Amino acid sequence: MELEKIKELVDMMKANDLSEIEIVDGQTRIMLKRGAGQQITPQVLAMPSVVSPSVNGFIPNGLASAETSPHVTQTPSQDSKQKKMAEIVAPLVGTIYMAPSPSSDPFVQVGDPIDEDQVVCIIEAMKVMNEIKSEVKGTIKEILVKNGQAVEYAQPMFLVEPD
Amino acid sequence: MELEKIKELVDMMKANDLSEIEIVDGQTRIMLKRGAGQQITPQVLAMPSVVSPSVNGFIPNGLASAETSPHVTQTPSQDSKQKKMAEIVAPLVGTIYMAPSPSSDPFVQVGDPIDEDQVVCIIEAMKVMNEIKSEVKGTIKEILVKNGQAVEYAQPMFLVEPD
Amino acid sequence: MFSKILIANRGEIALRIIRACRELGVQTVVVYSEADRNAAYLHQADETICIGPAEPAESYLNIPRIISAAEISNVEAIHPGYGFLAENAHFAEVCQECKIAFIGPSPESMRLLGDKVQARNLAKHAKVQIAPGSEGSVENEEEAAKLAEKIGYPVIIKASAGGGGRGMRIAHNEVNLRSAFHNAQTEAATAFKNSELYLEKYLEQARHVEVQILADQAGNVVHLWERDCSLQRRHQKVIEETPSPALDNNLREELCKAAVRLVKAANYVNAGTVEFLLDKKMKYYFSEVNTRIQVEHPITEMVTGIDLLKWQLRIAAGEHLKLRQRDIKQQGVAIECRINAEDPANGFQPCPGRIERFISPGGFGVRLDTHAHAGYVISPRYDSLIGKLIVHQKTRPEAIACMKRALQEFHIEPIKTTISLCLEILSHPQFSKGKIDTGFIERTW
Amino acid sequence: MFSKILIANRGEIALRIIRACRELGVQTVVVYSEADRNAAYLHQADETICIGPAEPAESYLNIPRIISAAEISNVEAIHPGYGFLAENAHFAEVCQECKIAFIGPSPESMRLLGDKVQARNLAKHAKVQIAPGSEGSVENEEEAAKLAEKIGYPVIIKASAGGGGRGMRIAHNEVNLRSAFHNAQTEAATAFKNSELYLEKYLEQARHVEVQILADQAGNVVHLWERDCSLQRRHQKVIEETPSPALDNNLREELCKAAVRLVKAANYVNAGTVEFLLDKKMKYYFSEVNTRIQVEHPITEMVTGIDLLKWQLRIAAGEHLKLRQRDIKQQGVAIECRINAEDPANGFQPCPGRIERFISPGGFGVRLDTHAHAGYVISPRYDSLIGKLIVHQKTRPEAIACMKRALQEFHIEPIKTTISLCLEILSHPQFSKGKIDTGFIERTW
Repeated sequence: MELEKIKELVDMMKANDLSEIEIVDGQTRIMLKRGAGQQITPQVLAMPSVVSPSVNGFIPNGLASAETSPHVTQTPSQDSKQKKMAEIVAPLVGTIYMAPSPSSDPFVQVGDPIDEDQVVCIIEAMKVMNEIKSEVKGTIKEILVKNGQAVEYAQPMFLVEPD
Repeated sequence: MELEKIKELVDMMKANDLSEIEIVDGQTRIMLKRGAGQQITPQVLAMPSVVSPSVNGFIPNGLASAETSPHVTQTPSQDSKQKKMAEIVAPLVGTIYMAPSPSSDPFVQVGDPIDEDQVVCIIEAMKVMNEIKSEVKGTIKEILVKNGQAVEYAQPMFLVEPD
Repeated sequence: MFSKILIANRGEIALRIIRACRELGVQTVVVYSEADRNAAYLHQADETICIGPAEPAESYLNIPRIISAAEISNVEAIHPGYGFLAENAHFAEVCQECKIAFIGPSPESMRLLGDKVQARNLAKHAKVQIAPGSEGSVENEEEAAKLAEKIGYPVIIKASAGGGGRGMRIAHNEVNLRSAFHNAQTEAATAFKNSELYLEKYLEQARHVEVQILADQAGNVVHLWERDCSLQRRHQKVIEETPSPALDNNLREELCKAAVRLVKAANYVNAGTVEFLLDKKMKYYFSEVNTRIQVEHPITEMVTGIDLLKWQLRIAAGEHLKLRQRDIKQQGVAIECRINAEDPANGFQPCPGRIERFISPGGFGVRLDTHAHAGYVISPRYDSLIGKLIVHQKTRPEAIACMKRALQEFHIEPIKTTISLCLEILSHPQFSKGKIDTGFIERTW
Repeated sequence: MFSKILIANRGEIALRIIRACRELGVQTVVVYSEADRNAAYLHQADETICIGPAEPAESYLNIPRIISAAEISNVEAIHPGYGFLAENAHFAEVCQECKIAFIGPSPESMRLLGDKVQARNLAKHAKVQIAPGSEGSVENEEEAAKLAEKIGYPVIIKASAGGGGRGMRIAHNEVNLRSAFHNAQTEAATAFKNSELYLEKYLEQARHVEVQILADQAGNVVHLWERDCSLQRRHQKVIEETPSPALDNNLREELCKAAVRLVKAANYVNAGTVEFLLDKKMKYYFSEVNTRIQVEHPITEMVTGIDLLKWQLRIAAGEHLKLRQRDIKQQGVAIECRINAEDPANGFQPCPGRIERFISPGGFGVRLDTHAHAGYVISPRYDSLIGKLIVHQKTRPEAIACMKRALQEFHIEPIKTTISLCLEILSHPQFSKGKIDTGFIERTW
């Protein structure tokens, strides 16, 4: 799906007073809405994906669809227009620690390559230290949390560019 | 998915006042909507009319637009697919009488030709008998009220096929 | 009791009357203009009759159309609500002639109390204090200037037939007075077709305190204590509460008894309100009588447990008051906030339009009187009141806390409302202390 | 008073607790599952924490996640609401260990009263009548059959650890009893991991009457009179009212005093409810104690004017009861209808989905406790209660009339609700007469 095509579609909508377009073609789905007070929402530009994608943090109105503990999730982040990003999200509520001890180096830093099953942080819940492992192989692109901060369930912690 | 095809569909929609198209063909699905998200509202299939037409009885959600006493109104009645009909509506609340006195013949009957300014019924309000005149010239096609019945403001009373 | 009545009003008060009727087993016929055709409250009526287009003059203010609707629907009585025809003595008279009971006072007492000069004289007679001012009407500028000199500035000029702030002018000196007199006269002539004016001492930083009355056809009169309506913006009430934080029990008793004396002197029947102004020295002066149910009646209902609308119907149907004065107690504190579709950030411009999101407050101590809901379209044709939020709690601090949380829960989108203003007022230290007057809002916001 | 608490619940009761906290100036942290992420009531909290996916076991029933949320948000106390962990003594214990106040009774009295056999013995001790039945648990079919013969059929078999109708069987003869015993045992073992059963005389056409209690940490106990919850469908309450139309004043006093004796014997603290069954001859028998706030608590609040949620918080914070028994009066009559998203015409199937149109009732005497609104999506994951409609009027006929008109005003579309069923019940002559029992709905609809 080239952006050019979408632009043309949008122009067509405007010129012809269309309020909605949806095109599904195999793996590709384009949905455009216009007017009636609603903004144009080019919501899902989803690509085929290895990991079961969920929409945490981007849940539209209505019910959350993710019902299983989502650990890694694809995200259409603004910072990643080119390459698709994966998120590592908190699997439980608690306090996050970025290093095994106050004096140690952090588990991971931006730019680090990570493997599946590599520990990326610790979440303390009820005095128990839970090691959180990545479920994706790739490179840490962004760290979204700070050492000692509280995190809630499914809160994004790391952006990873998958290999 | 050729844009050309979509363009053609859109033109077709515009030309024929379609509000929605959905095409499913194997893996491909195209859905197009037009016009402010609302349903098809063939509200006004109005013909040129001598009297200011209003939309009584067919007011969509929201505010009534008719603010002046509407006497005759164009109507897309089901009974008149071929020819457009005009309605004579009640200009005031009261009791309707179809004849000048209980023993007289009714002012008009179905099939009668009527002239502008011809009395079609009487509406009694606060003991005053108000003669109601047609504002349209044509033929009485249907009488929608019964002698002695109460009518409210803007209630359709007669369907007239205008000349 | 009546078996069927007509409601000659719209919006929240029409719904309020429907509610009372349903609970009493009285059938309702509700008239409406084309602008209200799709309003949900109409579904609560047993019958509805469209009486005209949106303009009030051709619908809610049109006596022949309303009477005609009453005749074809064969009702025994008409409830006028507030506003529109509620204080129109001629309408009450027409009802009488048509043998339809008017749910309100007689045309005679409406006329008597509607004329402010006559009402002042009546009050004097009933030994109710009135503000120093003209005996009757004031003929000309000269007379006005002489009188003003005598009673002292500032003075207020009012139209005898007045109401709603029209034909009203405040003057702080003689130059002021002369031009004000002329303007008020012109305005009164235009608005009320009656240019008669009178003059009173103007009370600065006064409180507006009013007493609710019920009077039956047998001459029994009770009061239901007072309401404090000092929070006003341009003579429009914004927040009301009861009991008044300004009164002690002696003054409260005295005020309420004065109100009873006055309505007895007017041979008044049905629900009514006697308004007083209270000056900085806690001296009270009769202001006027409202010969109808008031917008803010719910706060009285909350603290007394008495349904005023039901009593209006019962009294009009000839029932005697079964309420004894000593059994009518003020229990706890009630506050009402008027929710208007107006933008406080933009000069209180009306904000008509469709309500997309409507999340209403609820829970313990909260009452909401509204005809609005998600999907309701606010007409630009009528007043901007879209709801009244009322709370009832044991103490004033609890009532304020409850109102604040209720206002915070109340979401109406996308139209602007006075919810934000009400929240600011409730959070103001002067309000917590109960130290407010009719000029407070305009001085502060 | 606490400065910040966590609310470990969802929906209308979470909102009810938020309301009480806001009015008391207590900050709230509300935990939620992903299914509730977009619920509007969360906007009323000072903080919200997502604790897990929709399944209760991974969110609202997950003790470690809730405690962890309490720790990171640094709250002083947890309110469990009703359902979920509200009667879980282990949860109360974990709170205690973590130095977080549990807003409810101690784990010990929860355990004691949660075990139905122990509770029966306690009641006997406190001289509160219990239905004839087994002394302790019943070991096997033989013992059950012998006992049933002695006390007479019908009998009811219940799980000691039971609740919500599970592990419960009624037997009308010995053949019945033997199979019922076996089934109940299996069910109890599965549901409660405890197969202990006991046996009682089954009361036919009984009424369910319960007494509201408040007890502080200093041992002061007051009752707030009774609630009649006889209108049930499959052990689920549908309509509740207070006062009970079945009781005279002597019996009412006796019942309430018995309830106070019982909770005193259990060293009970905070709000609780003692449930009784009342047989056709107006003899009452202790049934069980609910160690939490009840769904139907608002009707008690309406007639007493006492905010139960606020008292739960005050008691947990160590305040003493300032309420004197003689000052707690039942004023008027209150009725509650539970509005469930269920289709009465279709076997009461749950009707989850998006609410498109939501027009709520209001006005004098009406209280609505709901977290729903137009645009709210009812999750299929949780119970179907979407609101509680409560009315308060001077007399029972007035309360019934008020509830009917309020139900008629209540429009929820397109999902189906129990509004229609409630209207039918309220219009039934047996209900007007107050002559109903726990089997009435199932016999009639």
